[in-house]
Amino acid sequence: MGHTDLSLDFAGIKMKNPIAAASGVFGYGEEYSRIGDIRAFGAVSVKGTTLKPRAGNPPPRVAETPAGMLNSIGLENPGAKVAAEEKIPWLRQFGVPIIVNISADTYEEFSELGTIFKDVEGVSALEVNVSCPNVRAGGMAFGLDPRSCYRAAKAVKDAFGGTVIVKLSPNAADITAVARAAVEGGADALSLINTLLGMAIDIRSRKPLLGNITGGLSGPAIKPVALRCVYQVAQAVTVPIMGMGGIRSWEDVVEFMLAGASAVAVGASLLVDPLLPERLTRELAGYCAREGIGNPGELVGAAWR
Amino acid sequence: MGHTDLSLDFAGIKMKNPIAAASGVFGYGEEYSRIGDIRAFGAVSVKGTTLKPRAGNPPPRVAETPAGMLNSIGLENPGAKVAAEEKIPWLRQFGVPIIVNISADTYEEFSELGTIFKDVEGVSALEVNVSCPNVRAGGMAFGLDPRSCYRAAKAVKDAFGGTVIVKLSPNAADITAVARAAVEGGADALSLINTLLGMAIDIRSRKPLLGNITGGLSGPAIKPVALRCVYQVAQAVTVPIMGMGGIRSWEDVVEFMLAGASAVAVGASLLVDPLLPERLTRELAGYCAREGIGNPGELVGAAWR
Amino acid sequence: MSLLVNSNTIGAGAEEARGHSGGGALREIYDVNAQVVSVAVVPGEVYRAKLVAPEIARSARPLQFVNVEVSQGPHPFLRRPFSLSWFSAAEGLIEITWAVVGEGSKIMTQWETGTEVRVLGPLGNGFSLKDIKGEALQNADRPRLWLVGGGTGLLPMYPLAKEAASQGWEVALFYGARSMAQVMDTSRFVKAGCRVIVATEDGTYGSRGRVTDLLEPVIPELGHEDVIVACGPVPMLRSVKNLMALSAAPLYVSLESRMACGTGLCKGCAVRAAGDEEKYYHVCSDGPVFRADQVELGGAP
Amino acid sequence: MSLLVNSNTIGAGAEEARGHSGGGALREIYDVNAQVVSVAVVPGEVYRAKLVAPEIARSARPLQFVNVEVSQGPHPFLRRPFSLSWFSAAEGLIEITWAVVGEGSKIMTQWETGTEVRVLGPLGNGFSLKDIKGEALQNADRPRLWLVGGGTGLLPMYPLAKEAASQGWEVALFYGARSMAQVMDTSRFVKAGCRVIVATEDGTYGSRGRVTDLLEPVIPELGHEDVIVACGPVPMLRSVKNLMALSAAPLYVSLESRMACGTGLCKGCAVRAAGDEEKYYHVCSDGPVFRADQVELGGAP
Ligand SMILES: Cc1cc2nc3c(=O)[nH]c(=O)nc-3n(C[C@H](O)[C@H](O)[C@H](O)COP(=O)(O)OP(=O)(O)OC[C@H]3O[C@@H](n4cnc5c(N)ncnc54)[C@H](O)[C@@H]3O)c2cc1C
Ligand SMILES: Cc1cc2nc3c(=O)[nH]c(=O)nc-3n(C[C@H](O)[C@H](O)[C@H](O)COP(=O)(O)OP(=O)(O)OC[C@H]3O[C@@H](n4cnc5c(N)ncnc54)[C@H](O)[C@@H]3O)c2cc1C
Ligand SMILES: Cc1cc2nc3c(=O)[nH]c(=O)nc-3n(C[C@H](O)[C@H](O)[C@H](O)COP(=O)(O)O)c2cc1C
Ligand SMILES: Cc1cc2nc3c(=O)[nH]c(=O)nc-3n(C[C@H](O)[C@H](O)[C@H](O)COP(=O)(O)O)c2cc1C
Ligand code: FES
Ligand code: FES
Repeated sequence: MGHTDLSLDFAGIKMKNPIAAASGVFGYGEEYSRIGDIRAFGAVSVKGTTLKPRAGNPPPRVAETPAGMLNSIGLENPGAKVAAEEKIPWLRQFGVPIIVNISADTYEEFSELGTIFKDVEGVSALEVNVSCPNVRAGGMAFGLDPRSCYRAAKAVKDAFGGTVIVKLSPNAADITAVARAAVEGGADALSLINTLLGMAIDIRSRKPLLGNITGGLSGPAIKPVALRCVYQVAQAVTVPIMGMGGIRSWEDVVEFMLAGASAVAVGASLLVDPLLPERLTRELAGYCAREGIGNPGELVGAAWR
Repeated sequence: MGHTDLSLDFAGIKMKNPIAAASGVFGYGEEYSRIGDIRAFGAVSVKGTTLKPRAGNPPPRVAETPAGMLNSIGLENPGAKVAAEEKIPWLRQFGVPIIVNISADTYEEFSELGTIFKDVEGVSALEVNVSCPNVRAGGMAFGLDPRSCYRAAKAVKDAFGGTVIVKLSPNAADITAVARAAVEGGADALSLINTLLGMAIDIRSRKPLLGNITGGLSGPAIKPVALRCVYQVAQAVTVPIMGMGGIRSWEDVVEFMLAGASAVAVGASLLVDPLLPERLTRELAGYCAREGIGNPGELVGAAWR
Repeated sequence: MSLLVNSNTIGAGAEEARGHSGGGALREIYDVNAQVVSVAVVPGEVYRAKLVAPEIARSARPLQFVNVEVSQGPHPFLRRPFSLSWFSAAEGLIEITWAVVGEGSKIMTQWETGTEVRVLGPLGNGFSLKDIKGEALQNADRPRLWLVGGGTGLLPMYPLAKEAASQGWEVALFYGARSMAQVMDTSRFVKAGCRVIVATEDGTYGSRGRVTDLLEPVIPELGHEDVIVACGPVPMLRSVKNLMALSAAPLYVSLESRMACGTGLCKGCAVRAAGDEEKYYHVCSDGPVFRADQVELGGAP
Repeated sequence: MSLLVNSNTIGAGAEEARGHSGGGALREIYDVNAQVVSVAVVPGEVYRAKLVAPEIARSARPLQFVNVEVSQGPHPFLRRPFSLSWFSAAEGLIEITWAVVGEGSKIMTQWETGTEVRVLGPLGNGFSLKDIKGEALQNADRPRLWLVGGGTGLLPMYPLAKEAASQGWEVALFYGARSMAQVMDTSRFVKAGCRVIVATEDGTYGSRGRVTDLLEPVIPELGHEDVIVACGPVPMLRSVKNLMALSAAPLYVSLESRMACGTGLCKGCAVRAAGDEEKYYHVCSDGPVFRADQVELGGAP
């Protein structure tokens, strides 16, 4: 029942604990700082950032679904320049590793984003979003096809140089092929899963409920799909994995680790329960202590090892 | 508030109402006959039938997930011969259109199955399952790739001659491409969606919960994905669509119709609520009457038309 | 014109208003495990509950809201936003009042004294008289507050009415409902010293017609000493905005939208900025109260 | 040996037993909106509820079960299977008794008198003395029934014990639990005329040890006039099966498995047939009661 150490080195990112904020539910931290302690996270992935500012999709942008939610935010963000010059410097003060989630329509843009964030102090890694279902051009397309994913990963890695995480889409027919391509392209780690493409219809208006028609499904409903993806990908690559998709309890965290994730991220559940990371960290430590686990790393991949 | 007529002609299948039993939750009807009235269904799709009998996958075969369930039955069925000679003749007595769901590992097998059921009295249609995530060889693979799907559809159509429905997988990266290929191959209608590939892990044993490791996710959790698939496919093809995935209320039925389904099927929810079809039919009629809808066909595709 | 609401310029967007000066919080949001102390069905076919939430009650402002957990399981997944229909810092209590419209609001009808629910708040900019010390108003002898409420839009305006009346403002409430059954109790407004005029669409209570019919005759009277705050369905807000187009008095609207977080994290609660296709405000963090001329009231939420 | 249970040959699989003779139902299953008439916590840390379900009570047999709806929303999605711990055709009542182990069984603790729940049943083959009129037993002077129960496995055996005792069988119950806190009330077995012997693993109640320790000494006595029925965790069933390997007395086991429908529709509740890698039975429709030599008790469910 010895002391449990929750810390880990995730592809060079020093995380105090394995619980990260998923991209898109944490902004750049300003709003969160009014609710909870940013220092509770092992790392934070900021909102999907594009070269130019984006206003986002027309409303409504969110809808509740059975045990989950749809979102079609459409990458509303202030653009890479503001992120690099204002947002990241502010967020740095908390001393929590910052992962900048980036999104682009072309390989050239990915490369430019890599260059922009190369010299920004406090950026621990770039997370290449090849899986956003909510933007028309590009976005998810990169994540469905191994070749495109390879090129996107390579474009960012070549320009950025530092730790690159590629974020995979569950909408790919064979996620392991895309995962391998990402690693060949230079990914130092993988994060998965992004949302599943879904929609909701309003029977009163007889029209799609979301302004953007389709949106990304997340929350507990998708956990079985996410676990399966992590389980498959973890066996297909040797780089570490950040697992996500429906996590809302310490049991979920343990399941993702058993499937092969070294770290996990909370997405939609953070919107519902903003103090979740503190609770998860405490409860994970409690579980490890009860089970005599010195570091949760011992659990990683145990379901197939 | 005139009289509502729920009947429809679904690719030549005369359905009294648009509510079918999805394949795999109705067996060949014997068990159901002890619980409810088979005549309540507009049509029934029998258990996925293969050339040779199949014992199915090792247990556990089912697991509950947030707002849904996983199954890895593994196509347990008595084989085409017993189905054709014993099961279908028995089921015929109820006068409900019978759709025989077939599964195979090769195009030749698909063709053979088409030939076997060609001369079986009372078979209204074959449903080509190119999307089963629970069998190792073949199964889902046909449904992920347009070319394979085309060939599977063609093999069955050529051999069978009658109404062929191709059942699509949501695990395809681009379901509309697969849908178009199925229609080119000869599909007279499409049914969608089959289950999403998922898994569950037992944190006590630290191993996958299902005997088969992965399983198919169904139930309310997947409804947003299913609606999106129907909405996309309905706009890509002109053949009628049988929509399914998480349906458990009349509102769900209406949503699927608005998305573009002419008929719907109840899967997992039938396991939980075996008398559901009677209720859905009654409530759908009530809704139509309230809204002054003469036949629910008026709703089909209204979300995008 | 610089009528400030809270520390944010109303509708000015998060970026301008927040700055990046070292993480100092502009306001605090608490996630409280609140105990229900009373719950009742009140006139207008709505439920009303008081909850123990001292942290929220202490810092709440009129027209703020809370995000309420309706289930501890995975479904229903999202919290539900409800306005504070009353709060008391002294008693450490907040009150919400809700119509039963779907799954979440129905689950909430099972609350009883002692039930514990997680409540996140206070949320939104809110609207307090402290914020609108514009020059015009400072010079006014007796400033007037006109409240325009439709349906449940009446609810969040009571704390504002009380504040204004107690500070010597003349306060009038124009309130519209569909029919008598939906008319909510306005006696607390009356007790606070507020003039209350009610219309129902079918004339079963008050005068027959819409709330805009009540408002129309007084519009010519409105000037710089007046402030109008409207809360209700978007079509009503649109009508009020159109009616007021030529008036000198500032019009504020309190909006609703589909929300996930309620705290600015997700950017889900977008509302289009007036006259700018490429700009959105967020109802939960930039609002719910906006200057009417800053937001597009075209589409329903 | 042809000991029939219900109209199915025990464990013979659906195909052989059902035939295809014109849709005549072998038994009927009812989906009942059942009202709770009483609910209580009883010894052994379990809940017990009686429900009004005349259709089910009328046709129920010992060791059958019901599938209980635990939520009307989409989550928890599946019904939960629980054995009938008692039923009365005359009173139109059924009883289930459950341990709180997860989400569903916890929700059920909120039931109160008057709560309505959907209950599907009776399910499974069950096990009645009528079915085991084997020759050996017919010739026996005084046939004996030995019940072996572990944990909650005690529960479904009471209706069988009562039936047997009332028909002049000698009935003994060997019952094992972890510790005193988990020991369930056995007084109803005693009242029915049953000999009850209890063991706990830690010796806090009855003798110290496992239920198989109680069984072992009597095995040499067992012969053709004896029937053994065991119900409990799989490791216990396996031990009992091993112990009984050389005995002439037939052993029946009642199994549990993860279920979805409980009615044979889904084929989800598979259990491997003994000695045949390629054959499965279904606990909900071929079972839950099987001849021990027909099923593989290798892996835990
Ligand atoms: C800032 C704000 C303040 C509000 N204050 C009040 C109040 O004081 N009293 C009151 O009765 N209602 C109020 N509402 C509306 C209230 O939030 C909805 O009626 C409630 O969320 C419906 O939940 P449900 O589960 O019953 O309905 P469902 O239809 O089952 O909900 C499904 C989803 O849609 C969302 N939703 C449904 N209707 C609305 C709506 N009108 N606005 C926003 N989201 C909606 C729900 O939050 C949920 O995510 C307010 C809304 C907002 C945004
Ligand atoms: C034929 C049969 C008869 C039973 N009779 C009784 C009884 O009389 N008293 C009693 O206390 N228990 C009985 N059980 C076990 C009971 O069904 C489970 O304890 C219950 O389903 C747990 O549900 P939960 O939501 O609390 O647990 P959770 O773990 O939250 O359930 C999650 C899922 O797993 C399933 N599950 C979990 N544990 C079991 C289990 N041990 N067996 C089968 N499925 C399980 C649930 O049904 C559900 O689908 C019986 C099981 C079967 C198959
Ligand atoms: C409101 C919202 C916004 C999101 N925005 C982004 C984003 O900008 N970039 C990205 O890579 N993923 C984004 N995601 C996906 C999440 O980071 C996460 O991958 C996904 O939601 C699955 O996890 P969950 O089920 O815990 O939410 C967003 C998710 C939500 C709910
Ligand atoms: C227990 C179970 C068994 C199934 N077996 C089959 C099958 O044999 N063939 C097939 O095409 N689909 C099968 N399916 C998929 C369903 O027919 C349906 O496409 C899917 O479950 C989605 O619908 P639902 O969410 O209503 O269950 C099965 C589903 C379940 C739950
Ligand atoms: S609801 Fe999440 S930003 Fe407003
Ligand atoms: S649980 Fe469905 S067949 Fe047994």
